Formats: sequence, C-alpha cells, structure tokens
Amino acid sequence: MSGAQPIVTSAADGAATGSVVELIDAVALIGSFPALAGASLRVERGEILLLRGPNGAGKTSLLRLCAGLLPLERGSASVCGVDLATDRELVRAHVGIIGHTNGLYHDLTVAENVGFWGRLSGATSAEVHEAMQRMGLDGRLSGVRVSKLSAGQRRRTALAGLVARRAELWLLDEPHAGLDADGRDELDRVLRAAAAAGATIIVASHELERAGGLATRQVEIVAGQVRGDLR
Amino acid sequence: MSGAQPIVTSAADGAATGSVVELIDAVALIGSFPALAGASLRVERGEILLLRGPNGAGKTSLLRLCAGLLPLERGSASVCGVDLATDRELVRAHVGIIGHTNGLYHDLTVAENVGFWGRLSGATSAEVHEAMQRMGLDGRLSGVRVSKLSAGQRRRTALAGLVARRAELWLLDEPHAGLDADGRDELDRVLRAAAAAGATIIVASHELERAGGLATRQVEIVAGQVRGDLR
Amino acid sequence: MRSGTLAVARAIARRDLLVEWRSRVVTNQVIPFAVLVMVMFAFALDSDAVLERVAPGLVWLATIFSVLFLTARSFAVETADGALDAMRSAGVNPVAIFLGKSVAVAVQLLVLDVALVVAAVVLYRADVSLGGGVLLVTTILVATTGLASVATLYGGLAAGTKGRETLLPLLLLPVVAPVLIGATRATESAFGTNGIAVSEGWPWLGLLAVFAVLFSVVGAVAFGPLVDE
Amino acid sequence: MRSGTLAVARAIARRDLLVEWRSRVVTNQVIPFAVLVMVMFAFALDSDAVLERVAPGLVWLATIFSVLFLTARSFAVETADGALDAMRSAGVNPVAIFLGKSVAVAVQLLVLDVALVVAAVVLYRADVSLGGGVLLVTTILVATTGLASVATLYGGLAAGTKGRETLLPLLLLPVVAPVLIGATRATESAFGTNGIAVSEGWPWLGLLAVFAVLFSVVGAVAFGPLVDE
Amino acid sequence: MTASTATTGRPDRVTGTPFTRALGIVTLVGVLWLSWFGLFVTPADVNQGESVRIMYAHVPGAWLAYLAFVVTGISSAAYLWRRTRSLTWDRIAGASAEIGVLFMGISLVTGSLWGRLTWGTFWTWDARLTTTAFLFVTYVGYLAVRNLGGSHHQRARRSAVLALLAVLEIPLVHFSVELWNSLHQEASVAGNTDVTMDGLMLFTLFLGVIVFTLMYVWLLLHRQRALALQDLVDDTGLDLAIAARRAEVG
Ligand code: HEM
Ligand SMILES: Nc1ncnc2c1ncn2[C@@H]1O[C@H](COP(=O)(O)OP(=O)(O)OP(=O)(O)O)[C@@H](O)[C@H]1O
Ligand SMILES: Nc1ncnc2c1ncn2[C@@H]1O[C@H](COP(=O)(O)OP(=O)(O)OP(=O)(O)O)[C@@H](O)[C@H]1O
Ligand SMILES: [Mg+2]
Ligand SMILES: [Mg+2]
Repeated sequence: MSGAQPIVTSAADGAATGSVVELIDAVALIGSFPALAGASLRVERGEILLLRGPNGAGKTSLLRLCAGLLPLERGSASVCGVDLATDRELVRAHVGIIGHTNGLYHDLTVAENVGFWGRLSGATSAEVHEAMQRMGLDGRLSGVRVSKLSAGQRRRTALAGLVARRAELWLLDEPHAGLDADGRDELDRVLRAAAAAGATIIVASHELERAGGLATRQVEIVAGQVRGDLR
Repeated sequence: MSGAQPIVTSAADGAATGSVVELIDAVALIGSFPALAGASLRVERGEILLLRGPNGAGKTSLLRLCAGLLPLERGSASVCGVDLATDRELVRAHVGIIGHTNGLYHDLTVAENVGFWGRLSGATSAEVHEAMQRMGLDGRLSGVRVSKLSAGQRRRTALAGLVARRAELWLLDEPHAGLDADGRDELDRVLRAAAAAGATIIVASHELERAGGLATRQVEIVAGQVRGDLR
Repeated sequence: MRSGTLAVARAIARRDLLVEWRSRVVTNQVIPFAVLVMVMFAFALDSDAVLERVAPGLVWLATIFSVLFLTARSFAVETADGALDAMRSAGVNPVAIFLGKSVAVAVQLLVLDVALVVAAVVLYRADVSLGGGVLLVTTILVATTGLASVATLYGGLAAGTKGRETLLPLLLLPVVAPVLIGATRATESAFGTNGIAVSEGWPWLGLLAVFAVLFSVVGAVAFGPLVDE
Repeated sequence: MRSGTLAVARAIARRDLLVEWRSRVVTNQVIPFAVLVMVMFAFALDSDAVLERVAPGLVWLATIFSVLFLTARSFAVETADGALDAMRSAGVNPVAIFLGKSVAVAVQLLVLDVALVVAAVVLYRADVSLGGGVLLVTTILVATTGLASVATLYGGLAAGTKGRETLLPLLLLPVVAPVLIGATRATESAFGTNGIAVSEGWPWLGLLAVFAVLFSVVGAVAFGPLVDE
Repeated sequence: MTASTATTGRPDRVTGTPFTRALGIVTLVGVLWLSWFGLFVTPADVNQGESVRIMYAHVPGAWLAYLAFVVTGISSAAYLWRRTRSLTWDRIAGASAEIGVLFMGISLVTGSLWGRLTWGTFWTWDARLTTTAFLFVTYVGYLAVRNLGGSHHQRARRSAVLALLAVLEIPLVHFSVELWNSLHQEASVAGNTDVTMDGLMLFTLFLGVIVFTLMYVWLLLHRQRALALQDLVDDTGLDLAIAARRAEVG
C-alpha cells in the first residue's frame, strides 16, 4: 500500500514481444477523470490473472481499455498484437468481455440471446448448444425470456454467450457474482479449460478466495495504478 | 436435497405470535409462474437469517413478498404483525429492502441520494451523514453523481440509503456482491449492530462463507420451497 | 411512514426538479423539440393564412406531444435503477408520490408552455392584447395542472409493469382531448384568431378547471391502486 | 469478425424485428400513437377544407415524430443492459450494425406509413387514383429508406453516451426537412390535393432518392466513428 | 510529452503575430471603406429605396458563412485522413464553424430586418429562409457536440464526421430558391440570370465580400490559436488530475 511508482509485472521471462496484454503507463479517462492513472501490466498467453483492489480503483476501466471500449489517453498499450493507441476497434475481434451488465436482450429467450452472440462470431449451433449446456441452460430455461429470469440465470446466459464466442482474451468483471455454488464450479471448469486451450483470462473480482484459487497470478490495482505482482 | 415437504422453521420456542416473519404455505406468482410454491418460514426478532439456494430457487421472490412488492397468491403470511393477504401496503413502513438493483437516481450525487431516502423516512441529517460515513462515502465521493460511480461505489450508496432508514426488518439480496474487502467488513459490522439493536435481517446470498459467518441461522430454498433449517 | 404526506410530496417534487436541473433534459431536449415541432408544422403547412388560423391549436398539440416525453422521462428516472420499487417498499404514501411527481411535471410544463407561446407569437405572428394576456396566463396555469395530473396518473400505471407501457399514449391522448379543445379555444380568443373576442374564451376555462380538479382528485385517490400490481 | 458483414447485418435486423415481434411496441404503441396524432390534428384544426389541404403534410409530420420514438426504442433495446457495448466489443463491424438496424427501422416505418396513409384517406377523405397509387407507394419506399438511415445514424450518436441524447431531435429534425418537403409534395400530387397533377410529383422523388442514397452510404461509413467515443 | 500536448504546440502568451496585426489593420480600414461606400456613396435602389444598403452586409455574411462551413468540412476531412490526423485541423474546423455561425447569424438578422422593410414581415416560411435557419441550427448542434467533453481526439473525431454531414446542407440552402418557388431573391450574382445591378452597387458588394473575407481570415487565425491554448490548459488540468489520483494512494 505504499510507493507511488507503478511496477511493470511480467509473467515469465519478460520477453517484450508475444505478451497478450502489455500496458505501459496507460492513462484512460472517464469524462475528464483519470480512471487509469498510469497503469503498467503484462499478461502472457494462457495466464489466468486476478485483478484485485478496492472499489473505484480502476479494475473495470482496465478491462474496458483492453476491450477497446475506453480510449487510451496517454502511455502505450497493446492487446493481442493490436496497438490500442491507433487501432482500438481492431482489438475487438480478439476479446470477449463481460462487465457489470449482462448485455442481453430482455425480450428474447435464452436460446435466442446466446444464439445471436454465437452467430455474430461464427460459432456453429452445436457450439452454441454446448455453451448453453455448460452453463446449465439447456433445459426448460432455454425457451424462457430473459426478462423472466432470476439474476443468477441472467448472469449464466451472459456467460454462455461469452463461452460461445471462444475469444483469445477473456475479460471478466466479477463473473462469480450472482452464481450459485454449482454455477461457480462450472464456470471455473470452463475458464480453466479455456486457458489450457490457449486463451488468456483476466478476472476482476472481490471474492478473493474463489477467484484466487482459480487464478495463476494476482495483481492489485489501487487508484488507477497496478501496484504489485503477488504471484 | 430430498423430501418435498416444506418444513416450518422456527427460531426459538415456536411461539406462534411475536415472530417478525411468518409464512405458511405461501404461494406467489411472477406472471403465471409460481416463483414461490408453498414456502413456510418463521423468523424471530434479532435474527440474521441466511437464505441459500440455487439460481432461480425463489430467494428474491421471497424477499419481495416480505417487502409487500409481490402479492401473496395463496397460503398465509404476516410480516411485522401485518397480514400480507389483506394489508400488503402497510408492511412497507416497517421494512427496508435492497434488491439486485440499487434504486438510485443516477443524475443526483451520492449525498443527495442518501439524503432523499433518509428524508422519506424521517431520518435526521446527522443520521444520514453517519450512514454515509459508515459506508465510506463521506469524502470526495459524496459530491459525485451516481452515474460516475463504479459498481461497488453504487452498491455502497444504496446500502447507505438503507442504513439511514433504520427499518425493523432488513431484506438484503446479495448485499456483499461488488463490495471490496473493507466494504464487506463494514457491512457486516453494520448488520450485526442493527440486529443487536433489535432489527431482524434476512440475507439472500451465494457467498456462503461470508454470509454464513454473519448469519445466526441458515435455511435453504429449492424450487420455491423452504427446505431445511440448518442451524 | 414517519413524515407527513405533504412533506414527502415536497421532497419528491424537489428531487424530480433537481434531477431535471442536473440533467437538463427538458431545457435541452423537450423544449427545443417542441419548438422544432412548431417550426416543422409551419414548414409542412406552408401557408401564412392557414398558419395564423391554427397557431393556438399547434401550441397545445405540441404541449401534448411534449407531455408524453415529459411523463415518460419522469418515470424513466424512477424505473431505470428500480427506484420506484424502492420508494414503494419504503412505505411512501402513494398520494405523496402522485402529488410530488405531478407538481414537478406541472412546473416543467409551465416553462415549456411559456416557450411555446412565445414561439407562436414570434413564428406565427399572433397578437395578444392585455385582456388576452390575462386569459392566456390563466389558461396555461389551469390546463397545465390538469395535464400534469392525468399524465402522472397514467404514467405511473405505464411504469408499473412491463408491457403495460404500450398503453400510455393510447390511454392518454383520448383523455386529454377536452384539454386540447378547451385550451385551444381559449387561446384562440386570447390571440384574437379569426376575430374571436377575449370574452368568448373564459367559458372554456370552466371546462379546463373541471378537468384539472377532477383529475387531481381522482389521481390522488387512484394512483396507489393503479401503480401497485 | 468471423462472419461476413451482410450475414451479420441480417442477423442484427432479424434480431431487432424479433424483439419488436415479441414486445409489440410498434404495433401496439407507435402506430396507434401516430394514428391518434392524425386524429388530434383533425380535432385541433377542425375545418374540413383546411384538413384536406394539409393531409399529406400531416402524414409525413406524424411519420417524422414517430421516427423519433422508433429510433429511441431501437437503441433503448441496445443500451438497456449494455448490449451495444457488448456488440461493439464483440468486434462486430459498425457497417453491419448500421445496416442491420436501419433495415429493421425501415421495415417498421413502412408498416407505420401504410397505416398512416390509410388513416389519412379515411379521416381526411383523400382520393387516390391508380397513377397516384404507384407514386404513393414509391414515395413511401424511398422516403422510408432515407429516414431510417439518417435516424439510425444520429440515433447511434445519441445512444453513445449519456447527455448526448439531448441532441437527437435537434440533430435529426433539421436534417430530415428535405424528406418532409419532398415526400409531402409527392403525396400531395398522389392525393391530387389542390388539383396538383400526379406527374408533378415524380420530380420530388428525385430529391428523396438522392437523400436516401446519400444517407445510406454516408451512414454506413460514418456510423462507426460517430458511435465510438 | 504526450500525444495531445505534442500536437498542441508551443505555448505563446498572445495569439497575435506581426502578420495578423497587419491583417487586422487592413480589415479595419476595409470595414470603414465598406461602411462609407455602402451607406453614402452607393445610390438607393429604384424598387427598394435606402433599404438596399442592407445587402452589403447580408449577402457577404451568407457567402462567408458558406465559406466558413466549407473550410470546416475540408479541415475535418483533413483531420480524418489518417496521415494528417492532427488536432490543428480539428481546431481550424471548430474555429471556422464558430465564425460561420456568427456570419450566418449576421445574415439572418440583417435578412429579417430587410424583410420587415421590403416584405413587411420579419419572418416568413419561405424555403430559403427556412433552410437557412436549419443550417444555422445544424451548426449550433455541431458546436454543442464539440463541447460534449471527453478527450481531444474524441471531440475531433465525432465533430469531424458531423461536419462532413452538415456541409451537405449548403447546396440545399443555395438551390432552395430554385427548388421551391421562393419569395426570396433568386441567385442574381452567382446564378445564371443576367446581372442587372448598378456598377457601383456591384462593386460595393464585391468590396463587402473581400472585407468579410479578410475579417474571416483574421478571426480564424486568432480563434484557432485561442483554441490551441485552451487545449493546452486542458492538458495541464489532466496532469494535475493524474497527480491527484496517484496521490490517493496513501
Ligand atoms: C430572414 C430573412 C433572410 C434570410 C435568412 C436570407 C438568407 C440568405 C442567404 C442564405 C443568402 C445566400 C444565398 C446563396 O447565394 O446561396 C442570401 C442572399 C441574398 N439575399 Fe437574403 N435572406 C433573407 C432576407 C432577404 C431579403 C428581405 C432580401 C431582399 C429583398 C434578400 C436579398 C438577398 C440577395 C439579393 C441575395 C444575393 C442573392 C444571390 O446572388 O444569390 N434577402 N440571403
Ligand atoms: N466524472 C468523475 N468524477 C469523479 N470520479 C469519477 C468520474 N468518473 C469516474 N470516476 C471514478 O472513476 C473510477 C472508476 O473506477 P472503476 O469502475 O474502474 O472501478 P472498479 O475498480 O471497477 O471498482 P468496483 O470494484 O467498484 O467495480 C471510480 O472511482 C469513479 O468514482
Ligand atoms: N414467466 C415465467 N416463466 C417461467 N419461469 C419464470 C417466469 N417468471 C419467473 N420465472 C422463474 O421464477 C424464478 C424466480 O426466482 P428468483 O428471482 O426468486 O430466484 P433467486 O432465488 O433470487 O435466484 P438468483 O440466485 O439467481 O437470484 C426463476 O426461476 C425464473 O426462471
Ligand atoms: Mg468494477
Ligand atoms: Mg435473486
């Protein structure tokens, strides 16, 4: 909790190239407020990184920056080989993000929602069905409109849409929140399998035991800066 | 996870009167779906009850029923001495509920939101200020508009509004979700203090360790019924 | 409920106006919209003779379209994050919610109407005498009260549950027809359109007053049952 | 992006229409609203001679007000739960979003316009000959395309961030003025209002066609940069 | 040392240079000359009498507004064109639009005064007048979009796209007289009708155009530099905000 200098964290041998995420002194604004105030971070392929830190520290902002949803104001940032300073839009083909909101169409059914996200990214209907199955949505629920679902069922639907996308970099903002015990276990299995298959995963979470057990590495964000490599 | 009969759970000596919440075979509908399908539950003054159960089991529905927001279809239910079958609106003067949404006005500042909820229930401005302080909102944040806040900061604001209300019965739907470690500790302190002062608290949560440590008793809800008294 | 109904109603009205003051939706969106509506009318109808004749009707048509926006906005603020639920579960008297919200809507409508009348005078070259001015101001005050009450009542119904929202314009527009006619006729006399005398306008105010009183009372009584599912 | 732009655009248009089919907001809310607007006009203007003369203008005015509702609804569906963000972050080509959403808006507008023209014919007793019918159908198709494109473009800008929404009517209404004029004039010839011949209407279609082509192309190109903050 | 400050340029304390000062003096002389010619030297019109003198401000005002909006469009295009993506273009676009709104406002006001004298009314729902009003509103909207906040490049990108759309309305205004039977003057100078204006009046009109052009250039140079300074102030503010955010760690 002391020392104002941001620390560049690196996963393996510190090779400058090949990292999936590389932020150096990144500054990002919400309005005119520096939600990220010089964040530096490096994440390698196959890692499951836990972002921890107090409320308002900038976790969500960091994820949105990496997803190309928040513009980079200063510093440098590259994600999946795309330079965020110049080609922010291009990065989006590589990432999948799930934020505090679920991004669902409430008048459509579970199957229609997951199917829509799958179709956008060219997933086959078998893949879509498998994603729903993994999230426990293949039974009665698949035909129910999202507006009728409970909070946890909505979260499962959003996660299924993400799973169907099979992104290179998964950005998850409190993915466990609202899931029941079975849902949490299943989610962890899915994430571990994805990472083993070569995806990179960044999870922002306050459930330190649960997410800490899942992660291969942790860093802390405080006041818009990445503070420590806790591996 | 077996046995379809609902079990009437009682906290102390099983006295039929004086319970803060008493549901017997309560049925409540969302549209035409029986979200509660014969739930029976008794909660005594000063208890902190944890409601657990899988996604879609009916936890939120049970809380909304107790808050007078969901009509009772069948069975009997009384909360704080009010019969929900006949005087549903009257119960609202006694309860405070925080659901999956925060109930905030996004164009107003933190202080204005908390102040508004406080004013509605006749809290003094000192009480309002104390509630904000307890939730860590008394500094810079008090003048920031809710639309600018992070997810956890919004949750804190909603909780502060609830704390300022000083209800007899607190109904909390996943109150820890989104809060950081400090926030969780502070919330637990606040809830314990409220219970000690005579309030009754029902918490629905999937964070079993955290909420289990807080609760004085747990029950499980499955498929719209209260399944077991796990004390 | 620990505070009196009127105090709570005042707190709600203040809060609604504060939200508007912060977000400036009415000032920056509804008023320009209404004025643009008038401009578009002028453009589409495209004949000075017709325009002068219909100016009073257009003022009130634009008011009624705007009232739909205003009401939708007033309840969108409540439902965006579940605040209406929170307010209901906090045991707030529905009468207080109704009064508070309709006062806030009325205040905003008043500002809007002043802008519209000024626009009509400028754009359509309406003339107003002193007696006409008094009639005009009274008409605006009374019609606004009635519109705000009925709009709040049905707005609350529409906000209550999903699906019912499809009903708002459908329910509201037929009901406000008397206001449209009464206020238009009164304004025509105030503007002296077609040589109608100012004195001919006052009887219409009776209609508007009956409407305003009726819906203020009915609204206060019916709001609770209508909003609660 | 792993699917072609057109396939994605089709998926988006289908999804938007499915949402409408499920929620019936246009069928149950916007169309009755627009028809009621026409009825209210009839009330407010209250003179058959004037009404017949202005019927074509009113059809298109009602269309333009409705397009504001439709666009707001089309993007409310996207922003209610952060789906627009999700779509952007899924690497969907903005061109596909623009095309998909404007096709969906155009289809809904088309239905609406048919209802409005029927209402005009019935309420205001407009006459349509065979030649006039062909002109009318072409006008509706072309004008609808143009309106849907420009509305989707500015609707996207308005949906981008809070506060910007105050700009939608302000930005949209001046831009659609040519459509209002062109479509009104063409419809006047189709209805034979004031004895205008059908042949006089066709040149106006040129204006409408230029507008439609222009904003379809410009919209496809500009949507990405405008929507992205 | 950042993307935005690098293109913001050196902080000068004044926005003037010897050239702009000279230009300012020339413009001032031009204004005096124009007023003298417009008000005293030129004859009154056969039909319109003395009121025709309004033309020497009305017409140049409208034309220079067109020019300003076209410049806004061109510099917006220059900004969007990848290799030249520089905030200087954006600031030129913004400054030019501001001046354009000003000139369009002059034209609207003088036009309605003139209308009162010749048509007997300040305003009428004529095609030229209405389209002019819409053009004016559109650029007011453009300026509002510029002030929405966010980073400089966000502002630049949004407003550049909007400017390219808005500039398309100019032909509509110009040709509105021919598209609709308008009360307003046909294009009598730049159009295909024969020019039948008195020679001195025509000269004064051209003088007006030249003087308004000088005024435009002079205002543009200053305003553009003022905007650059404003951006610099914003950047400094951001430095402070970042420092404050970092100091939260405590
Ligand atoms: C509010 C009222 C008016 C507005 C908004 C207005 C607007 C304009 C505009 C935008 C132009 C530039 C046209 C172009 O070249 O594309 C223009 C030109 C002109 N206006 Fe007006 N005007 C108004 C009233 C008048 C009146 C009352 C007169 C005289 C009776 C007048 C006479 C002219 C003339 C002679 C030109 C130059 C025509 C040409 O060569 O194109 N205007 N006006
Ligand atoms: N206009 C503004 N004025 C002041 N502060 C602002 C403004 N806009 C954003 N912020 C702050 O920016 C920060 C955004 O943080 P972010 O949402 O990334 O936090 P987080 O780490 O995800 O927090 P949480 O754990 O609560 O989700 C918050 O502290 C918020 O208060
Ligand atoms: N119209 C409907 N058709 C089918 N099912 C419905 C309908 N309306 C509601 N439901 C179901 O009612 C249940 C509501 O449960 P509730 O929200 O109370 O669950 P919960 O225990 O709070 O779950 P969570 O842990 O996910 O928050 C869900 O299972 C939902 O799918
Ligand atoms: Mg967050
Ligand atoms: Mg729940």
